[in-house]
Amino acid sequence: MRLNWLTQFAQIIVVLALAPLLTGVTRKIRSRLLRRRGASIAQPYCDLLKLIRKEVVVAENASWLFRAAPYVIFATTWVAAALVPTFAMGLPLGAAADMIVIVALLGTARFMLALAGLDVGTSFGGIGSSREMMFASLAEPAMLMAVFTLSLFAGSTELSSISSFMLGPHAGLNISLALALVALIIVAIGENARIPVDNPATHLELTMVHEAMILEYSGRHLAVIEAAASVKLLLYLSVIGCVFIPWGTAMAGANPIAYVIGFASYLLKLLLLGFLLSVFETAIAKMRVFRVPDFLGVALMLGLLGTMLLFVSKVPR
Amino acid sequence: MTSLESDIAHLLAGSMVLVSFLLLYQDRMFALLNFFAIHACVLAFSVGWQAYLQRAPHLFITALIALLFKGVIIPVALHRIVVRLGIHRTIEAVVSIGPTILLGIALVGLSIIVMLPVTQAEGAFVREDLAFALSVVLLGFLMMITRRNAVSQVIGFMSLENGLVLAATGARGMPLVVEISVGFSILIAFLVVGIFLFRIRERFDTVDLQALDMSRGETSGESA
Amino acid sequence: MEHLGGLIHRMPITAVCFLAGCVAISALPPFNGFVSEWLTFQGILLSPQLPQWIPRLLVPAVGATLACSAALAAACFVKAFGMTFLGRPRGAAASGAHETDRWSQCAMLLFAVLCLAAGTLPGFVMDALAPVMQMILGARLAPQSTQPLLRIAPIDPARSAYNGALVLVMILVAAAATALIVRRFASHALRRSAIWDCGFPDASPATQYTPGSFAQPIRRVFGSTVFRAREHVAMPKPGDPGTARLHVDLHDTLWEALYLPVIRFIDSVTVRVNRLQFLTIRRYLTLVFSALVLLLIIVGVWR
Amino acid sequence: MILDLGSAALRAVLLVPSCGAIVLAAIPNYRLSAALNVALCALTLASAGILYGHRPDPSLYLVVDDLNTVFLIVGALVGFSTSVFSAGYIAHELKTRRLKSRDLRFYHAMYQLLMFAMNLALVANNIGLMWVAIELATLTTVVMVGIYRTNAALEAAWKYFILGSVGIALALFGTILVYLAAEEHLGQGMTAMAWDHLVPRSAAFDPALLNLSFVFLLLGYGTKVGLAPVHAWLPDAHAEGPTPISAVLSGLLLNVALFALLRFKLIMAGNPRVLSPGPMMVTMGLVSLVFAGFMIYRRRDIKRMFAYSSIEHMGIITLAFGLGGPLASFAGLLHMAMHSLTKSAIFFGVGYVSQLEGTQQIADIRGLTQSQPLLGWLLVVAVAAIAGLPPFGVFTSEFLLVTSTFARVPWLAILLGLGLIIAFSAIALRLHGLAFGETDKRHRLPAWRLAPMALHLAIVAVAGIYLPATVITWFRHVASLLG
Repeated sequence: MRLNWLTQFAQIIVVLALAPLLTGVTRKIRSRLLRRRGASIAQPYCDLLKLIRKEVVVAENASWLFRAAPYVIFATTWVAAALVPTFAMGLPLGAAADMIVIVALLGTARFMLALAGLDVGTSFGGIGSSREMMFASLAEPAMLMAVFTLSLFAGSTELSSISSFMLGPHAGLNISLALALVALIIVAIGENARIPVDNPATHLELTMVHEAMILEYSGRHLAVIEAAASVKLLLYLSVIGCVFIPWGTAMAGANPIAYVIGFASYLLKLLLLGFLLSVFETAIAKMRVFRVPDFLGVALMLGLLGTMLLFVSKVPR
Repeated sequence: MTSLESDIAHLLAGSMVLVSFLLLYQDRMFALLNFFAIHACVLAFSVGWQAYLQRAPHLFITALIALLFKGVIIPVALHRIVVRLGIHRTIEAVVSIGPTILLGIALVGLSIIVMLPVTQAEGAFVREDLAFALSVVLLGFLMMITRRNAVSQVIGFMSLENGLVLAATGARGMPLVVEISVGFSILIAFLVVGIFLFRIRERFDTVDLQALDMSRGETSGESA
Repeated sequence: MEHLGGLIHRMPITAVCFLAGCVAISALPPFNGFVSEWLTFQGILLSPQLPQWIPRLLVPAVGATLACSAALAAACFVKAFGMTFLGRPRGAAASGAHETDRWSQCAMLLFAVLCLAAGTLPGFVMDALAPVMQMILGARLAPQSTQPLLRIAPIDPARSAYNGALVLVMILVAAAATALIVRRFASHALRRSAIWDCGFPDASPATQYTPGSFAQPIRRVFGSTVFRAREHVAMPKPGDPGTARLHVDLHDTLWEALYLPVIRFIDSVTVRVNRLQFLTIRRYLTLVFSALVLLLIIVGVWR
Repeated sequence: MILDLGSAALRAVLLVPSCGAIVLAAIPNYRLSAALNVALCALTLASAGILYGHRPDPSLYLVVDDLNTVFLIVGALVGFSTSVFSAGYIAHELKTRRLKSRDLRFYHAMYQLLMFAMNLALVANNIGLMWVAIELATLTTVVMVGIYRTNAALEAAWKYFILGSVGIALALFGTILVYLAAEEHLGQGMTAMAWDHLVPRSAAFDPALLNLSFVFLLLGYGTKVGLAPVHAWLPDAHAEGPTPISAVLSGLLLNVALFALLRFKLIMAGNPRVLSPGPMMVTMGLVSLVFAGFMIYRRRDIKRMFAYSSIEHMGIITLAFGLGGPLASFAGLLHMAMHSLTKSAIFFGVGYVSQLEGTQQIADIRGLTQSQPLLGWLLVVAVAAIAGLPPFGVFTSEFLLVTSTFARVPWLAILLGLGLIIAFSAIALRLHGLAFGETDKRHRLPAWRLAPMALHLAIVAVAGIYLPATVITWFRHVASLLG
């Protein structure tokens, strides 16, 4: 029992610690693929430190919400990430909240971020927020549909039990799972402001969505928000990892070796997924804003289709 | 009563229907007035005959009213009105004479059909008499709606009312017949006076010189 | 909304309560709206066990619709709060606004607190509502308020559970921790300055996003089919100083499908019937006559 | 003793108005005559009230039974409050030179004559006598409708006169037929025309004659009731005549004609072999209801609009009685009473409105609740009541009717409901424009002049919420008589 709490706590720290690293890795791989040298893997950490040290510039008419939002965003994202079993199962907090809660927590973060974008009252913030909410209005249902598929398949909405079910004998190749996977990936790309939906590296004003919202932020606020963003990316990748590549994850109350193996396998999963993500990003070009709904709509349709198939085909436990 | 007596009553009633047809047939104003006078006289005779048959002296009053008021006064008054107001001497018909007559015959047939199931207990007399009365009523009504001319409409109404009196007197021992006939005479007086007062030249619904179709409270039908 | 904005500075308490309401109604944790949505989803996830086929096919669609509506609600209330309370005042009324009286504030606060309470301690609410279920359905959930650590698990803890209180605590702790760490290590320097104006100084509040422009993307994605929304932009010719105009027309599909036909029908009937008000007396008499003849025929035919 | 009181009251009901008419014809001063008019109506009302308690024995000519006491009391009440209303109304007409004092003399005399005629028609035990009375009532109303001598008024009166006399003629033929049917069983003379002899013996009468007679009576008296398609005189007569007359027409005359129909329906109902009158009445009622409902939509003249609403409600009542059965007849009876009260109240309000605004065009009348709050709101209440909204009596009766119809003839109930909805929405549509909206006009109206309206509405509201047990038993008994 105490072990479980220990792993839970370790995990909370781990997600926080690994998030910037993941961002760095993906950037590195991308630049490599683009025949660039690219910044070092540790660059995101340095950026965060730099930002933290910098002075904060706040617009005159910014309200308390503008200054509180980063912390709320970060906290909710972090909590959501902490609920995802990364290298070990059987997290005590996992019992407190299931996948639906994770989706909803990310929703809260998005809500606050959009508000923060509107707070100062520039047209950039407006553009960012309105487009973000438009994306969300398709991405969130798509995510939920994928969650439905998984939980109908596994007979539970909790990630750890889903993951352990995937390891178990009943799991097998299933078209619904494939659909859910594709849906999840599309949503992950959309939600993390990656190409082709958005470009995390751009400041080209009319194409940016996420960057437009946080345009007014600077200093420690910006640092917190950036951290939240990378935690979010980590979260999505680890969700995909723990559901679709469940192997190696340490069972609850296993011996320390298992934990080490679990951690190693987790790192491998992240690396793999990050690599695939970067390949995908480099392989594709950014879309026009109003083609994104089609892109996300596909995700929604796939998720719905998966759920339908499960509803019709087998009656889950 | 003997068959002869009933036959006479029958004859008179039937002749009223005949005269109603003649009224329908007219297309000249004054001829119409004269024929209406005849209609009234026939009614008067029939009522008088009934009075004699039923030993009901009060019916003689009705007969008298019919004779004097409807047989003489009204036609004369209408005659003068026509002259005074310069009403067209020809009667413009909505449905031309021929079809009107056919309609009239159909109506007579209808009234006979509806009277058929009446039980015979009354004796053949009343049933036929009623059928004739009903036909006279319907023919009068027909005249009211197929003639545009105000005077001819009034005459139609009066012949309709003659039919009523015929029926009322035919019903033996019916009380209040006199009062009713008096009441109707008042009605008709109203009508004639009204025609005169309102200077109704051609139609019921063109009171005074200008047509009042425009002022029926609403100006014609479109959206409120 | 076109004339509001920036109220958060002048009506702080109202703003807080309104924000709480917005978060709650957008079904976001840790407020009450999310609990009910979560329970609904649990119900939907149970529905494959339904014996009938039709609902089995319908239910996932319903779930998708519910998810969509929740997300759209979030968008809607970002707009509602953002346009009203955030940004800069768009009109004199907004810039001259002031906080309401204590009583109204108390009322708002009370409900905001209730929203949070119902969201964090849902078990008690569910148990309070259970008798109604008993009355309507003749069945009820297992008592929730007795669950360990205030969590709710309507079907089975292994299957799904939600613990509002814990989530709230975790968020608070995380936020506090972050704040502390940042305070501890970060520089405290803070400077107020003008908005980053992209090279066009003192842009007027009119350059802010308006509610209409905020809604535009969603309108383009969803509204174009549901409300047959069409946008017409009238641009003046180059060199013409006239104003450009954007005109949006929306159609209420339901109204046009259900009610307009009835209205049209009644209109046409009334126009036709209304002619009867303007007949001549002779025609009215004809009506009477034909009614009489008709009834006589009925009587004659009837045996 | 009781008998004496009753017969005295019966005489009073007839003598007070008739003598009053003569006296009023002689009085030149209109204030005095108006006051006297009110007093006479009050007296009539009082004696009508006595008649409820004490019934004189029926003579060959007059009879007082449960059925006609209902109509008598309602009529007397409406007549009384209308006289109060007209006292205030005509003064204004005199001021605006629409009427001269000579007209008023005539007007008051005619008013009492009308009261006399209607009371006579109600208490008459003799179908011939009743016929004469209704003819008299028609003639008096004809001359009163034409009293303004405007083209429109004259034309309305003329139309009323022509259609009315045709109706009278048809009714008379029907009456003669009934006499013929009765005569062979009851012997010649008065007895063959007396209700209390006719009704119990009707089983033996010749069905063919009865059928025929009912056709004529339905169309003849139906003209007076204002049933479509023989309604044509009604809207114009209501719209062009002085408003008190519109109130009396809607509140009384229509009821009296309906009463006549009911009497004959009783005879028909007594005879098993006749073509039952129900279907005919139901059909005409339904036609009137739907037709009037549609007509209301396009009305521009406010009085004409409410005239059509009268047609609609008469249709409802006829349908109820045609449907028969204790519940439906009860509903019809209640609806009759409620409609008279509400509709006359509405006409009071409309009369004031048209005087204050100087127009009857709906389009020109706006925001009454602002320009004259008390009157405006009273009118709103009245219209809500007539539209059949709870908690007013009209709703109660309509509800009863619809439920009983559903229980017996569901498809008919659907048609009925549709008709009710059509008419309701038509009225509601107009009401909003009349009552609400911005206006800068301000009018003063002494409160006492609104008293009659308030009185009627109060009764209707109370009846909607609570019907006294005595009234219920009374109406139920009448309904059972109507079968």
